[in-house]
Amino acid sequence: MTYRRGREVTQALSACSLTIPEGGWASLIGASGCGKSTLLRILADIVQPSGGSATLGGMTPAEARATRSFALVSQQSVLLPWRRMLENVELGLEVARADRAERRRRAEEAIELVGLRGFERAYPHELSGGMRQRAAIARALTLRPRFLLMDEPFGALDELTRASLNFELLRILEETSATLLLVTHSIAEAIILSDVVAVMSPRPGRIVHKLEIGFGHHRTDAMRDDPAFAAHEAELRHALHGDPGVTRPAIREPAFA
Amino acid sequence: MTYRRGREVTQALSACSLTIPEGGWASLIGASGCGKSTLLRILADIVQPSGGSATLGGMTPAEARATRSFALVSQQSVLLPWRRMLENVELGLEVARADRAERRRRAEEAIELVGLRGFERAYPHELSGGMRQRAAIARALTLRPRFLLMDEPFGALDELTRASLNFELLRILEETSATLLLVTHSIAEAIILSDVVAVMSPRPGRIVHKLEIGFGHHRTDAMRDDPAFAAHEAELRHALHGDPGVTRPAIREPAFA
Amino acid sequence: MPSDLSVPAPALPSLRLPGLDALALALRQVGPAALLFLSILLVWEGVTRAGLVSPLILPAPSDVAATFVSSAPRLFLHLGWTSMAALGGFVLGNTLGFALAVVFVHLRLARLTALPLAMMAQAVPIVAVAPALLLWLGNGVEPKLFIASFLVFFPMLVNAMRGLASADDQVAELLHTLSADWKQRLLIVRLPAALPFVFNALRLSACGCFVASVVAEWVASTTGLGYVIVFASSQYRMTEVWCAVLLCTAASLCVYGLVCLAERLAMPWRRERPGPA
Amino acid sequence: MSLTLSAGGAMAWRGAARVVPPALGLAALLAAWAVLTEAGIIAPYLLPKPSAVLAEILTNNEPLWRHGQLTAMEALLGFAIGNIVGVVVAVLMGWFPAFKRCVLPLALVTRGMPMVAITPILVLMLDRGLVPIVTVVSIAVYFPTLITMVRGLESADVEYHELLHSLSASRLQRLLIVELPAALPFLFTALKIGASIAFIVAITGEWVGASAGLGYLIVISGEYFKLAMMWSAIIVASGLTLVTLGCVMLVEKLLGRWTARGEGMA
Amino acid sequence: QGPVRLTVALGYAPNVEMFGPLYAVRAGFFAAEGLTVNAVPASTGVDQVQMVAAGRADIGIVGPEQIIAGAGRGEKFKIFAAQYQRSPVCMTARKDSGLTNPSQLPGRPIAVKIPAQTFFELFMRKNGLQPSQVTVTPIGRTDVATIISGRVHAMITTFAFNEPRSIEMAGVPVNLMPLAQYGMNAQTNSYFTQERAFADPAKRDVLVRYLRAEAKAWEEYFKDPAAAAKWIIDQKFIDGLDLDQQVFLARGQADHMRSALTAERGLMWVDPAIYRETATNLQLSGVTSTVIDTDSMLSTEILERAGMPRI
Ligand SMILES: Nc1ncnc2c1ncn2[C@@H]1O[C@H](COP(=O)(O)OP(=O)(O)OP(=O)(O)O)[C@@H](O)[C@H]1O
Ligand SMILES: Nc1ncnc2c1ncn2[C@@H]1O[C@H](COP(=O)(O)OP(=O)(O)OP(=O)(O)O)[C@@H](O)[C@H]1O
Ligand SMILES: Cc1ncc(C[n+]2csc(CCO)c2C)c(N)n1
Ligand SMILES: [Mg+2]
Ligand SMILES: [Mg+2]
Repeated sequence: MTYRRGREVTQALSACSLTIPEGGWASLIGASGCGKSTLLRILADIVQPSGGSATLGGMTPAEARATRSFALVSQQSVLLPWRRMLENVELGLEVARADRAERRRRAEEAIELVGLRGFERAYPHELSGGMRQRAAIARALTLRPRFLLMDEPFGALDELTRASLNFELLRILEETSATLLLVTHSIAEAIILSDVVAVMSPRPGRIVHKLEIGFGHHRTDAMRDDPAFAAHEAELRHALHGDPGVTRPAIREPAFA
Repeated sequence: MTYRRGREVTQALSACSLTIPEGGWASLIGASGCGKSTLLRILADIVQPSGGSATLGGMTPAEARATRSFALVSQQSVLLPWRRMLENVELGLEVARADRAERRRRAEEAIELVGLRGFERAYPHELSGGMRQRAAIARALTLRPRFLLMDEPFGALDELTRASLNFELLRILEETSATLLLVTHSIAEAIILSDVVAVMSPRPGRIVHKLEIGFGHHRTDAMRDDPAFAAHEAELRHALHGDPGVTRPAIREPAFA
Repeated sequence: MPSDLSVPAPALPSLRLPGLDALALALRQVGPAALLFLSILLVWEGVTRAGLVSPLILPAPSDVAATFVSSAPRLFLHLGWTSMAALGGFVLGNTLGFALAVVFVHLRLARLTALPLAMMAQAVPIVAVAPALLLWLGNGVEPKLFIASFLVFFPMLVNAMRGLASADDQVAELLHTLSADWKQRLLIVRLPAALPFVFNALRLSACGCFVASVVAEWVASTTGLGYVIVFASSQYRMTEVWCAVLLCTAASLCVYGLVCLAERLAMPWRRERPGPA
Repeated sequence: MSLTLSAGGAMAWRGAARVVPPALGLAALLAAWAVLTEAGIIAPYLLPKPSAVLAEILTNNEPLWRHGQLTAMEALLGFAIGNIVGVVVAVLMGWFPAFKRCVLPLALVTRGMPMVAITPILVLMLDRGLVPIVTVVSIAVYFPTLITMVRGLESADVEYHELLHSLSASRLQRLLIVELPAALPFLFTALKIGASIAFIVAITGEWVGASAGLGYLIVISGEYFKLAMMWSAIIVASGLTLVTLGCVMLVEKLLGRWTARGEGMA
Repeated sequence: QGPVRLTVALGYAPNVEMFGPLYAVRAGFFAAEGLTVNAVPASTGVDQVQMVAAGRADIGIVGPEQIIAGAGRGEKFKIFAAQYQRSPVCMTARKDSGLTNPSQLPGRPIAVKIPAQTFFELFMRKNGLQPSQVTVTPIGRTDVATIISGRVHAMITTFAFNEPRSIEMAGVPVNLMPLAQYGMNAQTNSYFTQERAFADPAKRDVLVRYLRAEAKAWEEYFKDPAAAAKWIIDQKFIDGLDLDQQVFLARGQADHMRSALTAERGLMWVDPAIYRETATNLQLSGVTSTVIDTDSMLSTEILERAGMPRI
């Protein structure tokens, strides 16, 4: 997968291979700029890979998009500035032509879930960073998609809100048996929310390690205390970067000469 | 501090009082939407408080801004889309009318520091989320300000990059004896980067707890293993929300009826 | 020195009379302009009274006012004709310009084929072909409507095309992943994003449509302010000419004001910038 | 959900088929003109045949050239002056609200006044020739630029303003760094509108108050019922407008490439 | 003291109608009188009366209707010469409409140029008709297509040597109804200045020199009007002139410039009776509120001192 601007070419991804079984939960971790978002954008049919193939439940990304099989929470929570928060959350269902009452009901449910009650009538610029991110999550949740693609959805949230949303997400995934692909910077979060964690190397991004998390689908906060959790954490940290005590990011290939 | 839109009024902050000694490092933690960014924006002279006073080194925010005493890294890394990354990083010095060569030298230094070498000529939309955030940090660092106001500067970074930048920041703070006010969602980061951590309650934001971190200014990664670290973490977690196992954020005041 | 921050709870907002506030605001808003216009009027009156300008060229404003008072009904009748063509052209031209912009933004082939033609049409000096138009469309309001629409059309086309394509990439991607069809994208993203541009065009044509209508009447007509201008000036009845000119100006300003009002209502989400440095 | 990606891969290159549709459109227009006039559906006293106009352009192009040059000079000068004034006044309006409150109504009034009524006064004040026509064109051009630029200069996201504000940027810096780049798309819309009216206004101006230029040529040919000459002048005027418009769009495209933001839209 | 600069607002575009001033410039007749004359073309652009009133022109050449209308608005002018002895303005009718006389007008569609509206209404009244008895189509200043297309039967006003010929060249034969024959005569292309200027004897001397030079040019003209037309074409004063049309105009115009009065007193002589008729008509049509006293506006002093040729 390459990006080009004029004669300059950035190779963002090279050989990547990852298969998530239907209903499975996978996380993607990797250094900043290694191509995680690009990978999600390929699955969401936003960019076309210059080589290779991506499928969601046997469909190409384009088909999956056409059948509204996935929902994407992108890295910068995109809200339409001219719509109030509630209208922004309703957007997905509105586009899918859901019934008005149903749409409102599901949006209010999702808003309640992410803790934004009381801000329905606020415009995006009147929300704090974390509130905007939660609104974007709520919008994806209203859709009850088969595949949930989330790009650092909890990045701007405080630990508590984050933990609470983690568990809400797990509950929803179980309820709807959706498949999850999550990009996160928190190794702990990756372990808590996944069956499998894939580790990407810096550019050109490659999946260099995959770790099965054997916790089953009924997770509790207690699993943090499981010795396996710490072992997973150590393994992933190691996979991310041989030496855990590194002080510099290792992304140094000049691409824009 | 209140925001108003038409007849609707949101009280974002109520009695807050925090004093950071010159050269001191303070962190602000609190639930999403509690008013941390608002507080930083008051100090940066972007919004006027409807009551109360803010001073930076004895100056009002307006004076501090006029004398270019502070640099702000805002929550959404604001880069001008029509400028290349290098030009964006140079922006602060350009506005301060620094000499062209000096400007370039300091920008390149800061870019090196945040690990963005090789992307100088990329436009913001060609950077990943974390890279954009690092560019914004680099822009603030070129200014070598007396006061550094940072609003979740490392939110979009992976653990390694984050840790590396944490220590770079500490080094710079020591070198320039700058005063730091950092908003963060990571309790650990707050402890690592602060002399004092202030905890804000949900809206209307109040500073409900202050914790002195007695680690001095020469910090190493080893301090994570200090038993005091764990104690601090627990205390802050407790201050943030009485019960650490809470599953819902507690932000429920209807403000937009 | 400590960097100190304290923000106590805000005081209650003080009581104010909204009516008085509005009055003060209005005064502040229109005060300078009113003063400017008043001084222009005074200078104008002085210059003409002193005989520095021939009354065949510029009449005194007081004489203009007198003529206005004495022939107001007739003038307003002509204003009615002009307004009909102007406002009709305003609606028609803007609708057409906007509709074409929508088509051009969606259909590449249409854009490549028809846009150059639209530009060529726009390039034709309309006053030069006005006589032919009058012959084709008759002497009623139609040719004036046509000319007003014609001059209003292009600014809307250009603005709307730019506006419809102005939505941010990220928003476009969001709608793409939601698998929105073109109609939804149009309604949900493109239209709101285009609003500032659309209102820009409307502001331009608010003034433009009256001028266009007058030009059309000026070529050949027996009704409308354009006719008054040609006919009265052929007999050097300059006070009447100026009545017509000022009436046309006032009507444009009214429409402009309405457009601004509509704009404010249509875009409540726009926010203020921080104060000047 | 599965994903397998490999490196590399080529990109498709869009064909140069951009030229064909507009050429076809133009050809269709010309053909319609030819058919309608040759078949006598449109009488020659309304619209001469394309062959007659072509013959006129080929054999008698000296006056077209001479008057065209004058009109082009007037229109382009007025275009330049009007745009410069429009941009400068828009900037000043952004800087000084009191100035805006004074000048905006004045601008609206000048635009709301029918030019055909004002041109004679300008001619009497400034004497016949280049100056009054350039003035009229400037007045007509500056208004769209002013209104559009006022909006364009306000169009930058608040975030950018907050950034520059916190950097304690001067007004000029804010203008150069944020407002002008953000206003560029607006400026080009204004330039296109200006380009589309500059020649029309110049011609209308010449019509009312000049003794040379394409507008004058059109009137005088009309007076003697020389339709081939009149339509040649009309076509030359349209061509000049199109060339100006094309230049504006070209510059826009080039700038768009450098700033990597232009959508390449008209 | 160099040559005196003088601006003349011509009565029309620089064609053979304006042969006098144009030839006098190029032949050096003005220079010989110590004048540098700037001849400003008319037809497009600001009206001559406004130019003279604004001081943009020293001498204006225009229809007396306009001068009198200007006088009715409070300006003071002096008329010191007149090119045409008889108005060349007429109503032009399609031959196939059968219109030869105003009495046939009721019920007909007529094209009227907006500034000529009052002329038209007066023309109707003078012939015992009401303006409402015809259907009026307003047309543009140069529009002959409306009558050629057959949408109207006649148009007003037209200039005897211009529009009728254009219409016939387009294949539509016409009849002319000269206004002079229907009670609306005028000494078209009257020469006038501001009264204030005329009061100055020095300025009057300049006018004498001016007219003397122009008279010389007109003498040339009357030797061979067709040659004059050809000279105008060759000099390329403006574009779009046609030799046949100019010859046609030159011949017809020669006739309109001559009368018993010019034979007796000299070329360009003013006839107070015709001006009185014009002023009365203007009052009747409502252009002026009173009958303007034209006798006091006229002066033959310049004509007398210039020694106009008797033709
Ligand atoms: N539109 C683009 N044009 C050119 N290069 C791009 C573009 N978008 C992304 N890139 C490059 O592709 C690489 C991967 O970007 P991507 O956004 O996928 O990273 P990421 O893993 O999501 O990083 P982060 O954790 O910082 O969000 C980066 O080096 C980036 O510079
Ligand atoms: N412009 C505004 N108008 C009205 N209300 C606002 C505005 N900006 C912020 N608020 C409100 O003020 C409160 C505090 O916002 P602020 O951005 O300071 O929160 P925060 O602590 O930074 O949250 P986060 O961690 O999510 O970034 C929020 O409830 C928000 O809705
Ligand atoms: C060829 C020719 N056409 C028109 C005029 C001007 N003109 C003279 S009389 C008249 C009617 C109303 O006064 C007009 C328009 C001219 N001088 N020569
Ligand atoms: Mg990313
Ligand atoms: Mg915040």
